[in-house]
Amino acid sequence: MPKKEITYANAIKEAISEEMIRDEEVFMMGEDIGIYRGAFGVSGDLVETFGEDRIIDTPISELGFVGCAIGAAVAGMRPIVEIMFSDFMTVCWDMIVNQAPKMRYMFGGKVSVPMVLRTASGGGTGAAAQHSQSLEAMLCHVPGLKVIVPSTPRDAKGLLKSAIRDNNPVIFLEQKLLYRTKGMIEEEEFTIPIGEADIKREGKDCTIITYGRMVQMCLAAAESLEKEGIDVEVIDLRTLLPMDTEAIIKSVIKTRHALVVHEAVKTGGIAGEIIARIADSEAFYYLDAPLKRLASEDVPVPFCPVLEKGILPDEAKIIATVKEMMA
Amino acid sequence: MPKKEITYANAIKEAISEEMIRDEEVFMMGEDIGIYRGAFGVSGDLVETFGEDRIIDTPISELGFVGCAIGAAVAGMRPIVEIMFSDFMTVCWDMIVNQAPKMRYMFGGKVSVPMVLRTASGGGTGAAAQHSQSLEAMLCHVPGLKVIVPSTPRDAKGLLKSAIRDNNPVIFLEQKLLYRTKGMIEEEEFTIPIGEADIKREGKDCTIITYGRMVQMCLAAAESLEKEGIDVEVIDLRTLLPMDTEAIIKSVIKTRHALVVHEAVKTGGIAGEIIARIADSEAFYYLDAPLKRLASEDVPVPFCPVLEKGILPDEAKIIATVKEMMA
Amino acid sequence: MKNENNNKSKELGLKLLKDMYLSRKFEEKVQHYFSLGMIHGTTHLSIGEEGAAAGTCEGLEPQDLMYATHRGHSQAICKGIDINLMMAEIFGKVTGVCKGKGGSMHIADKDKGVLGANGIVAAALPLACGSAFAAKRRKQDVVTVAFFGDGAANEGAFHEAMNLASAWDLPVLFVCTNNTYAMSTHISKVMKDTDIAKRAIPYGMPAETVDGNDSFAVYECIKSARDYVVKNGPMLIVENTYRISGHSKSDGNLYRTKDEINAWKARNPIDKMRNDLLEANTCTVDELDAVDNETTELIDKAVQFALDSPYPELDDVYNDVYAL
Amino acid sequence: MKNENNNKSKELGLKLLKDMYLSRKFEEKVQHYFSLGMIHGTTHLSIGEEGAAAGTCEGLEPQDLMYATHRGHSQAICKGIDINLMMAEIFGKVTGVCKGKGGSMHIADKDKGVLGANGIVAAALPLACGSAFAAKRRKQDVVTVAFFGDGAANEGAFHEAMNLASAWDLPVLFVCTNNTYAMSTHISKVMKDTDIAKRAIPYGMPAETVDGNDSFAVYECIKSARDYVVKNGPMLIVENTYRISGHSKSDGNLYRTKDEINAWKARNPIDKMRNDLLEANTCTVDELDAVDNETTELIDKAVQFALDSPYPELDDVYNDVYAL
Ligand SMILES: Cc1ncc(C[n+]2csc(CCOP(=O)(O)OP(=O)(O)O)c2C)c(N)n1
Ligand SMILES: Cc1ncc(C[n+]2csc(CCOP(=O)(O)OP(=O)(O)O)c2C)c(N)n1
Ligand SMILES: [Mg+2]
Ligand SMILES: [Mg+2]
Repeated sequence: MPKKEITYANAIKEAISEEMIRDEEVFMMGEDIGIYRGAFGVSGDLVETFGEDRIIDTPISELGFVGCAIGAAVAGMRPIVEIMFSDFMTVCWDMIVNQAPKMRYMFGGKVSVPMVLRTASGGGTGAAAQHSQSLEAMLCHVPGLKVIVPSTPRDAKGLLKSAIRDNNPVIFLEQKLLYRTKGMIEEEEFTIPIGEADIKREGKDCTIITYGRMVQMCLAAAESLEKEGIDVEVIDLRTLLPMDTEAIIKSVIKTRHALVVHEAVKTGGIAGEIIARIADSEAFYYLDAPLKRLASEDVPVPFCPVLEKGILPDEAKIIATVKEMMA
Repeated sequence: MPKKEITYANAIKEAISEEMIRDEEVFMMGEDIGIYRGAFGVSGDLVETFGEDRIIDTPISELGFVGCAIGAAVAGMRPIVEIMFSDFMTVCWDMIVNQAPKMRYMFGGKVSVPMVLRTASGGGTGAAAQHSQSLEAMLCHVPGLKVIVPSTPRDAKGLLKSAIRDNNPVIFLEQKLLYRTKGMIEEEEFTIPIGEADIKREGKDCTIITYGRMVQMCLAAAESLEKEGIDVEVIDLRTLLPMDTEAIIKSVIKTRHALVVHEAVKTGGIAGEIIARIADSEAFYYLDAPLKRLASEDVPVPFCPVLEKGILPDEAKIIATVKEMMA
Repeated sequence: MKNENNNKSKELGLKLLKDMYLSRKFEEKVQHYFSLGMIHGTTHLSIGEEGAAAGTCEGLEPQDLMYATHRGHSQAICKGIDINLMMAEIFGKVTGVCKGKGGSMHIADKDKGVLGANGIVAAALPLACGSAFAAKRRKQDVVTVAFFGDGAANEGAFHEAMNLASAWDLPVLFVCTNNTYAMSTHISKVMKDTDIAKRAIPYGMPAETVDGNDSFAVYECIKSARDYVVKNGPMLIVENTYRISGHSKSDGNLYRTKDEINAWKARNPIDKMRNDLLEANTCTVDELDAVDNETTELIDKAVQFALDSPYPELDDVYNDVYAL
Repeated sequence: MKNENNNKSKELGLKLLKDMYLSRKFEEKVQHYFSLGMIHGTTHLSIGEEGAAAGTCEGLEPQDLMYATHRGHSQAICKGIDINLMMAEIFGKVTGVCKGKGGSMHIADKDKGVLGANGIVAAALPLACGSAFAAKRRKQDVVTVAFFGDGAANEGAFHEAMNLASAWDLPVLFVCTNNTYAMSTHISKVMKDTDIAKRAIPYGMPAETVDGNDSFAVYECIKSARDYVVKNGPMLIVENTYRISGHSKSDGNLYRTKDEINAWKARNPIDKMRNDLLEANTCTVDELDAVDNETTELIDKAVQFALDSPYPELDDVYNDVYAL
């Protein structure tokens, strides 16, 4: 298969572009996604290719335009809606929690809401407490949603294409700090199914379960740990809801050690969910050490780079935690 | 100590009333809390006692009046704000997630936000998907908030008084189905500290960790299980954030078995957090069985009473789960 | 010509009367079975407001779409939803129009253009922009109605939807059922200026106010508004009426006087229509009573259908969360 | 009399000029150190909009309160925040006015009546109702200003705050810095009627529009608006101006022409004030240049203070989450 190198941002753009060509009902709405090219430049020249009728700049009215996207989805269109920073989902939270994911159920299965909500998530950018959050755990508590957090250009493209074709509301949490990272993807069209974890590194001593921006960090830590004789398996969940529990359990049974790593603050984070699934599974009987999690400190994200760096998980913390577990 | 019987709703009203007498800066805002007496009748005759200046009916503008309450708190007042159903927190989620809990931190500790947000939480009332949720897990993922879920009239009164005196934003999740339940409280003034769990029943074989409406159900299950020779300890967390981890760990070390029960849907629920705390503690080494959780099924709350009852935890399910764990 | 007009208005009048009777009787049954404990949860009745619902829905075309409010029984019925299925829904039966999963607050039937009642005040307004967006894009002759209450006009969702619809010229007809109360809260307590029609001004949107108890007048108003909307973009209609029933199951009516309720009872839209049709010699008493009797029978049948229907099986609880 | 007036307007003119120079030079330094990678995150500069900030803040009384926008540097400076502490904040230093935890988007100092810039567009408007509520309750002679942009006027929070403030007659002065763009989005694209002052009509609220580049005019307008607000309740002021700088760090300016920017540069509020003061013979060039030089020094000192200050210790990360 011929391959090409592409950035995470461009992989997302390619997915949108391909799906817009494939299906006339696909369109995109959001703030400054047209000539401004999106706050993170993701949409690039899409407006030139598809016109202002399909790449639509909205007023600053997240409640209004996300609601509009839901309504259009119910009417059979396939909106992709962009929320500039994932923190701003809070201003249209009702649409995300009470409307999109519940309509089908409340209406006895007579409607579907094929919408994708793309948004830029995470910190590390010095943007402080209201522009740096990782809110995926809240979303995973809402039956009716699907939640995706891709960690590579390939996953981003393949999963976004699946998300656009999915007949349910899908929240697609793009990782701000990954937009400019590069990776290889096939030239041919491909999709990646929603709900399948990906073992990004096989290992036999310890399982690290992670997703999004933390994946690279965990892989780097695994390299270091290998030098110290610890063989780490890294599972990239890719989709958080539905979660690929089977892949997690299988790995933990093999390695007898599990560490969950995420960027979101620890308390109430999705690591709890993952650990609960392990602790109530066959894997429980195989465990050789407590189930661990490594996440951001329980504070609002501070502005000062020194402080912000300090609250985030990093390679050193991952290495130290794994060593502690294996001791 | 002389005692008196009181309902959960009236215990809440008493707490508000006492604190309003005690401190001129305390006032209450919300929809139809005046002459209508609140959608669940909690405010009763408060408006007659304190007048429309301190028991304030608002427009249907949760974003507006919760924001107003936060602003008033920053200015030194002590607002109690009522959101009629906890599901409606979603329409002012930005205020709850990005404003109230972060202002102090972002502003370097120069302001405080002494606000209580009271709201009616939970299902079992046939009110369907948008009026029945238990959203506490989302709130517990927000550093800067405190989250309380009282299960008895006494806890409700004592904790609400502490919440009103607290200098931080406190979310007080009242349990719809408990409003009319009765319990004994002392005649004298008392408060209950935020952050302390309460062992509602001592036992040595299995720990059930729970809170809110599920507490009575767990206690009833414990009675039944006693007859079968299983001695269950029931921990009522009362405060979810901050969480009394110590009480949980101590109990689990003693009983070697832990089950978490809550009404919120399972995936992404706070049970995951509780289990993660156990699984990464000394208690891990004492466990004789997998860590279990019992929660609502992962679906929007259905209207039909048969279906709604079916998705909720109940005594029979608790008993069956504990027996399975002890087998 | 005169005669033809008279025939038309006779036909229309009887249709409006039938809609209103169906709504009224439907809700009286709901109230009854609720008080017997045979209907669960809560219900918001629109008794007294049927003129607004009937006139609005009759002013639309069959292909038009509609988002209803929490007080949406009459809106759904007048839009043509099957009353048997709707009654079964409110009883929580598996034959219900939402399979018993939605209940009174979430009545919906896409095939009838009823895109759902909503438990969240004002949330329907942005949603309505979506179907209007789709219709405009597809160049369809379809208008979407967003019903909302006077209280809902204070929510941010109202503003965002009004602005979006006007900025994009979306074919949305915003219809405010102004009953002057949001639960116990009188409009004058929560709006400095209670003229809701003025709320269209900032958006450069036309608005009209109409007597919601005069279903003829509502019909005329909506009919021409629909014409405008499909060609030009959104419009706001304020239909003044009154909720004779309490807000929901638990309403002590402490916030209003018996006199006020009685005065509005006397002006209720069903009696008004009957009087108007008689006074104009458009219909005879017998013709009107025939509608009365016919609708009683239809509602009785709907109740029987609901009573005879089974509850869903517990297994069904997992269905309809996700689409394939 | 004439002379006294002239003295007054001289004093005022020089004060406004100083405010504007401080703001301009402060931001030029921020831009500079940002480009050197010594300031992190993002910053929203208000270069070109200083007239609105200066005129507004000077029109207030010292005890008045203010919520700023994400583009709030000049608003905070003109309200009297310590520029050393503010500069240190933007550098993320522990001496910063928020101990380095807030940064450019969250500048606040309660003691100076600056209740915070906000990263969430329009969120400040409801918050402003709160301090106004407290002031009214306490019968204090205090007005709260809520700054917001033209783009923010499309958020639900705007509507809810406007309605609440008017229904309750709260002493809030809503001040719209209308620079006709929200990032790249021109006001005409997102509002059917771009006359933002009209957005006050539904709330029975008075509104006024003023040339935001004429800080004298803004001052006069705000001064009398403040009088009105403290006695009667809220008012909306729309200050028309222009953002010469890009939206934030990453703005290619693809959405506007060089000509447009240059035309507004020529009309920038600092040069306008200088010209006005000279033309009216209120001040001499030397007097104006003295302000220029003085403010350069002050800002240089602020930068030095920031550069000399240490970063916070990591331990500090846990402080200030909760109050005791
Ligand atoms: C966001 C939200 N806030 C509050 C409620 C509770 N509630 C339901 S109906 C209602 C009153 C609505 O008033 P109005 O819009 O005038 O409609 P009406 O009930 O008069 O038909 C309220 C406050 C809700 N369902 N959703
Ligand atoms: C709720 C929310 N949506 C979007 C943004 C991203 N954003 C920051 S500033 C801005 C433009 C604001 O425009 P305007 O209100 O006119 O203020 P200006 O930037 O022109 O000063 C946007 C979209 C945000 N911070 N908050
Ligand atoms: Mg009403
Ligand atoms: Mg602007």
